Amino acid sequence: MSQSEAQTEPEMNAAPSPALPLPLPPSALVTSSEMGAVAVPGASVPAKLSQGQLEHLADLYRQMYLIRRLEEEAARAYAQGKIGGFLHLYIGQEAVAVGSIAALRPDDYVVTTYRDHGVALTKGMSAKALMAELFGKATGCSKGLGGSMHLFDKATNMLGGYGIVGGHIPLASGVAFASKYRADGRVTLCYFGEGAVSIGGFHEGVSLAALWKLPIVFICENNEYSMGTPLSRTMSVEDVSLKAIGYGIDRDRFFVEDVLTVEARIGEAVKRARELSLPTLVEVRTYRFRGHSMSDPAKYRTNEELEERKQKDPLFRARLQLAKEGFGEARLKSMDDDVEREVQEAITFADESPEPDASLLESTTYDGPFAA
Amino acid sequence: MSQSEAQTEPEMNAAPSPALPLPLPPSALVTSSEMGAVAVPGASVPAKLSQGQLEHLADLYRQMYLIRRLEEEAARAYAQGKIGGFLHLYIGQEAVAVGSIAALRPDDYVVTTYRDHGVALTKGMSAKALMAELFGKATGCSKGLGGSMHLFDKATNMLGGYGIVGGHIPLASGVAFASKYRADGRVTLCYFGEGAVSIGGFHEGVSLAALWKLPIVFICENNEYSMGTPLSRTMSVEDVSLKAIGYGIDRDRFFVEDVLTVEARIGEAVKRARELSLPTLVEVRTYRFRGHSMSDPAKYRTNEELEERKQKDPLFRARLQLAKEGFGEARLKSMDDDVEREVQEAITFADESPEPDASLLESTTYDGPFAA
Amino acid sequence: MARSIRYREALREAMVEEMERDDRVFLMGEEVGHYQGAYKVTEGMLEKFGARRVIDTPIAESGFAGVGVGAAMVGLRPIIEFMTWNFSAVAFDQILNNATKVRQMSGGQFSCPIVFRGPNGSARQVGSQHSTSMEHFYATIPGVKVVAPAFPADAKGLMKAAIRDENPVCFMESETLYSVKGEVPDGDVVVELGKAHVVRAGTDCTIVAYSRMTHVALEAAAALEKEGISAEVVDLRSLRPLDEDLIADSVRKTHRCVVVHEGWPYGGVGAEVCDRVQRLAFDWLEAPILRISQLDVGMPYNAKLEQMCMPQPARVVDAVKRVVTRGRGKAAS
Amino acid sequence: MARSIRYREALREAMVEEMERDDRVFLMGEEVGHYQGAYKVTEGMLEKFGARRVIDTPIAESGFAGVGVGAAMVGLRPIIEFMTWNFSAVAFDQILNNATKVRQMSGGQFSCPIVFRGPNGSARQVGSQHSTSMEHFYATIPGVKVVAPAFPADAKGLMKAAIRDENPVCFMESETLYSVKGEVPDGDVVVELGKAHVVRAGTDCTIVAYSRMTHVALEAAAALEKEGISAEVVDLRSLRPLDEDLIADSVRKTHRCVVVHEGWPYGGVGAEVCDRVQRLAFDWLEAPILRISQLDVGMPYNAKLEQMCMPQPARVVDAVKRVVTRGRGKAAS
Ligand SMILES: Cc1ncc(C[n+]2csc(CCOP(=O)(O)OP(=O)(O)O)c2C)c(N)n1
Ligand SMILES: Cc1ncc(C[n+]2csc(CCOP(=O)(O)OP(=O)(O)O)c2C)c(N)n1
Ligand SMILES: [Mg+2]
Ligand SMILES: [Mg+2]
Repeated sequence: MSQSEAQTEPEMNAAPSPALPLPLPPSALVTSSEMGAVAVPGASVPAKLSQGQLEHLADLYRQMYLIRRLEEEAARAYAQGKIGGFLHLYIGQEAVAVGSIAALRPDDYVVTTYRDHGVALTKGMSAKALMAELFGKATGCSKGLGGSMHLFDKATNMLGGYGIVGGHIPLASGVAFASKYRADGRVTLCYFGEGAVSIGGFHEGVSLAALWKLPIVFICENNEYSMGTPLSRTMSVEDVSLKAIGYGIDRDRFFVEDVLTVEARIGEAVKRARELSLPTLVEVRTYRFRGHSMSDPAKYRTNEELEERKQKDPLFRARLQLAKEGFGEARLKSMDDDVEREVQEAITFADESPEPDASLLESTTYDGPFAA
Repeated sequence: MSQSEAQTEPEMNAAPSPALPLPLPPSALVTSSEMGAVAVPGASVPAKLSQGQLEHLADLYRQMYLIRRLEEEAARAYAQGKIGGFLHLYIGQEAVAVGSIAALRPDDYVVTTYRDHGVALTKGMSAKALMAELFGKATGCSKGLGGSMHLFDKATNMLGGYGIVGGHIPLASGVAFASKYRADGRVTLCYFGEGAVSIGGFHEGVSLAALWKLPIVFICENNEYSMGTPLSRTMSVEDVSLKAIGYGIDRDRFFVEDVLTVEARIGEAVKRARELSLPTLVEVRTYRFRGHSMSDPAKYRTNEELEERKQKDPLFRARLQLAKEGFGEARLKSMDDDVEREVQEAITFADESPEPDASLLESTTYDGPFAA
Repeated sequence: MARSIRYREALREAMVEEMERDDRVFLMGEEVGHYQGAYKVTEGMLEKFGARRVIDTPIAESGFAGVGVGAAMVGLRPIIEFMTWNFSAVAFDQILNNATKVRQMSGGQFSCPIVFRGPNGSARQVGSQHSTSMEHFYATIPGVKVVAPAFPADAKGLMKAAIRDENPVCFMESETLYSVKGEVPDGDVVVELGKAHVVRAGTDCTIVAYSRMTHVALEAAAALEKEGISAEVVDLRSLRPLDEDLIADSVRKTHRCVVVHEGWPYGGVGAEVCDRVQRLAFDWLEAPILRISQLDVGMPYNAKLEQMCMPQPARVVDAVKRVVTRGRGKAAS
Repeated sequence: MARSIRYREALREAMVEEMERDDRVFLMGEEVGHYQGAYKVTEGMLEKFGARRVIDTPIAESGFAGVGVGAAMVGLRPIIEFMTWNFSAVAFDQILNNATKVRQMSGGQFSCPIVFRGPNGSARQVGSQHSTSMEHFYATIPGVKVVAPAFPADAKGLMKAAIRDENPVCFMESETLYSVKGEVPDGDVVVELGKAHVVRAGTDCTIVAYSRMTHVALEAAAALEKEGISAEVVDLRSLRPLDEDLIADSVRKTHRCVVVHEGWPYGGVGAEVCDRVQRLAFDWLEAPILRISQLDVGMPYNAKLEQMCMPQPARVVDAVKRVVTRGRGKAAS
């Protein structure tokens, strides 16, 4: 929807959540077994973390929190008209990007959809380059030409950011194909929503990866909605991972509550890709707290549903666990402050950066002399 | 491949098989349990048929034999340059069309690929209209505009005849959608090769039929080759029917030896479609005795393999059974003669028919005034 | 009587009225029902007609376009919404090879009365993959009709004609036009497919445009008037069939022609108009035909560059001035 | 030194030589390996390079086109064969939205050096769904280059250039040209993308053509010569970029122009050539530019009707005569 229409929507003008999320009452932390249908064994966390694990969790928490805060500020900037076009927030799903990319090496590849801020940031794009891209500035990762939906970062092997649902899935298989061709030992993660599972691109991309045994993990971020369409009207079967049977590949399926679980479960699939050059289809059940994009008031779901899911926010859960297991409130606070600074610097940077020059257009259309 | 290239190929110039197939030694009639991996229970025939069943089998035999003979003559006409372009023969697969359509009502619909002679004839297209279409004549079912790959017959609910692999599968779902929309109680059969299973059209067509519970039967004619590509290089899983699990629909899978089995098995799926408005994915394992099209010498398979499969020809099997169970050699002979006459008449008719007039082009491009 | 309503309401009225008069007509697409349409074009239609006739689909453009074709072949009259025409790229084969060809392949036995519709071209800052002007691809294909109305009245009248037509019709709307208001006549008024109209009379130069660009052309014409240049604006409405007679008549009068369209400069509707004009009005032309189109690059996200890439009234004004002031003769070229 | 080889052999030589010099180059498509290519273009290549570099695919054009794009983005140089370009319709989105746009969307970080190739246009009596001239769609899109050689030497030289180019290239061959023989220079001779050439010099009219239609144009020119009309034949070779300078120079010399192409008359490459000619050679044109194309209908199967639909030398001859004999002035039009 156009910016002008979007600006009439309430959500966009809402204040960002307070910098420091209030710890929830412990009762809010349900275990996976209480999640009903989608729960699978292994989705819960070890009761007590070692010091090393705690430090690691803190690191992951920080990454998730950075996504959250950066996007909240992006939403504000959108309301101010500094960002245009579509803006699809990842808020609520952060644990998927952060947990899965934690299982990667830096030289591994990621490919995702238009809902790409979380993956880009986690893979290593700077908050500045991201925010500047949203602002359409020359200092953005794609020099302001791509925008929110098309984040790319060659240095960190972030290969985009695609807007045609399902269109990036064969492309991701191609990246994995190149790894196999060169025997470079790299793994590709390919993210997509459950809405993409009905389209031909999903089928062809996964089919080829299965046939050619490509080192790739297909991560279906099943957030229960495809725009305003709930699962039940998208698919005849709720369990996306069952599709793997038809391709003869491994599958996994779990509810995202704990970022460490994501890391562990995706880690298994990454290992299978790296060591055996075999693809896996993983369905992760997650939830987005915001509308589909800035113009979506999300009237298709109840407030109760949303509130219930917010109680299970993996970001809050991580923070609670850190607090509970003695990471220390002071260190947490200083981490939060760090994030806050990083976000503010990104905004300032984006604000102050120059617009791209028109001369870019030709050289980004063709490599070499312009050709028409 | 072009006609000129095709004409250098040996197969096309081969003599047609003798009008009356020689009965095979009984040992050639293997039972389904001997077929190995693909055999499933129920694929064999009741030992002894009732008189009614025998008459019915004779009818199906006649239909199969008509396809066989008509195509043999088409191959000869192709060699003579009377037919051009592509010609994909159905020889070897006749029992699929004949058995499945036997399970239909006349008002039910069929939609198939370029390998469409068998389905068209069985659904009720006249041999004359078919042959004239192959000859490109004005009396052809599509007035000579469609050709071998695009047979249509509105009167008998034969909806084509499509050349883009997989492209007709969503279209067939649309036909079934219309039946559900109008509650007309009709069933649609959609045929495709196992090569089509890798393409997006298959996935989207079946997905939508599953989601919307459409009265359709998807019949995958798995003849083990997609042009020159054997199953193993097309799909990561040999069992096509497993895909049904991912769509949450019913499936079936069997080897085509006996046309009555085809009728019975497809009949179950037709019943499910008609009575419950539910789709089914059925994989039938079959075999084509000729090349992919007239220009394909089929060097990718051994003569031994081909000969072995010819021993299991469902057409021969039906004839043997008729002979064995006392249908009577004289009646068989007269049926064969009938077929022979029908084929010869079709050839003569096609030969003598006029070419279509150019004035057809406009009126078949647009309904109403020509528009450019 | 006429009322002033928005373009999106005009479209909706046409669909509602046609669905009321003909049970064979149904609407299918992503978010057309419960969500009330991504751009609210179909608001209220699910409630009115129920889930049998207003059908939300999964994301499977090729699938549901194909479903539409099959349903049309056996007598229904589908309206298939692409959330935007950009997404029709994955359904290209269904339109190119099934919808437009089934009539001829079947020797005229089957026809395919189907409307594919949705917003086309760029919106605002929606980036490279969401800004393609797809009409240039579809108008090339025989067997289909392509329309792209600029005003609510035409949107309604052409939609009715499209739904009643026995042929497939690609109906090109524009997100940036949905809120535009205009007078729409009451009652069952159908606008014939294939007819352009002069939306502003003039004498010095013909500006040919359609859809959103008609408004750009009108703005340019208003600006030119202030400078004493009288431009005639032809709004094509239909891109296939193309009303070459009306275009040629206008150019024979004005002796000059500028074509304005969204989308890239190579080929497409704009080049076709040029070809017809140079062929049909050759002896009347006093200057080369000029085209104002999107620049020959993918659409950048940055707002300024996007505006720079898009045809603007100023660029049209400039082109008209160039053709109006140009003298014939080798020296001048 | 030069040898006379077939068009298909020329293509194969180019691919083999490029694969020998650069391990990043691989070939992927349906039946390219074990089957030796549906049209034997890739014969022997599997044996030579092995299954790592010559890859048979399932029927999944969108899938393997996308695989090619992804592989190209990370540094490989795929050659993706469409068994025919007709089947690229199901991969249209991958070319339109990924291959040609990824460079710009990424601000120039990634490029997509990929060759899509295969036979294009009609063959003989292969019917409506197998006879589309797809170059008209692809040439419209910025970010890609499109070539359509007519002769073995150009087929080889342009294929080498295409494989070495950093941009996506759509390489349009023709089934009806595969067996055509021609002189091909020995050694590593590259033909620059974007350059047309005059294949027959003349003074009275320029005939612009490409691919198979270049041969039709040459036939027409030979026939015209017998009637005392001297036609210059320009073989475009590249459709995007279009060598407008060479075309305009020729028309400035001959003052008349006829464009011949396969595919439908609306828009596309032919209309684009018209537009450039009328714009760049306006003052030199003595007659409208005429186009000879496929008739505006899907391709019928019947052999005579098919021939009637296709551009034939006689139709070209007729068009040239019309422009050569036409007087300027209102009365004549
Ligand atoms: C082919 C195509 N069709 C439609 C759209 C419009 N669209 C964009 S996102 C979206 C919903 C996708 O839902 P899902 O895959 O579940 O991902 P999520 O947005 O929930 O992350 C739709 C319909 C598109 N971008 N591409
Ligand atoms: C989209 C598309 N790609 C490629 C082709 C070329 N082609 C025609 S038939 C065929 C093989 C199909 O094999 P299968 O589906 O097993 O059917 P069969 O021919 O065995 O009946 C191919 C590759 C096509 N027609 N359409
Ligand atoms: Mg979703
Ligand atoms: Mg097969």
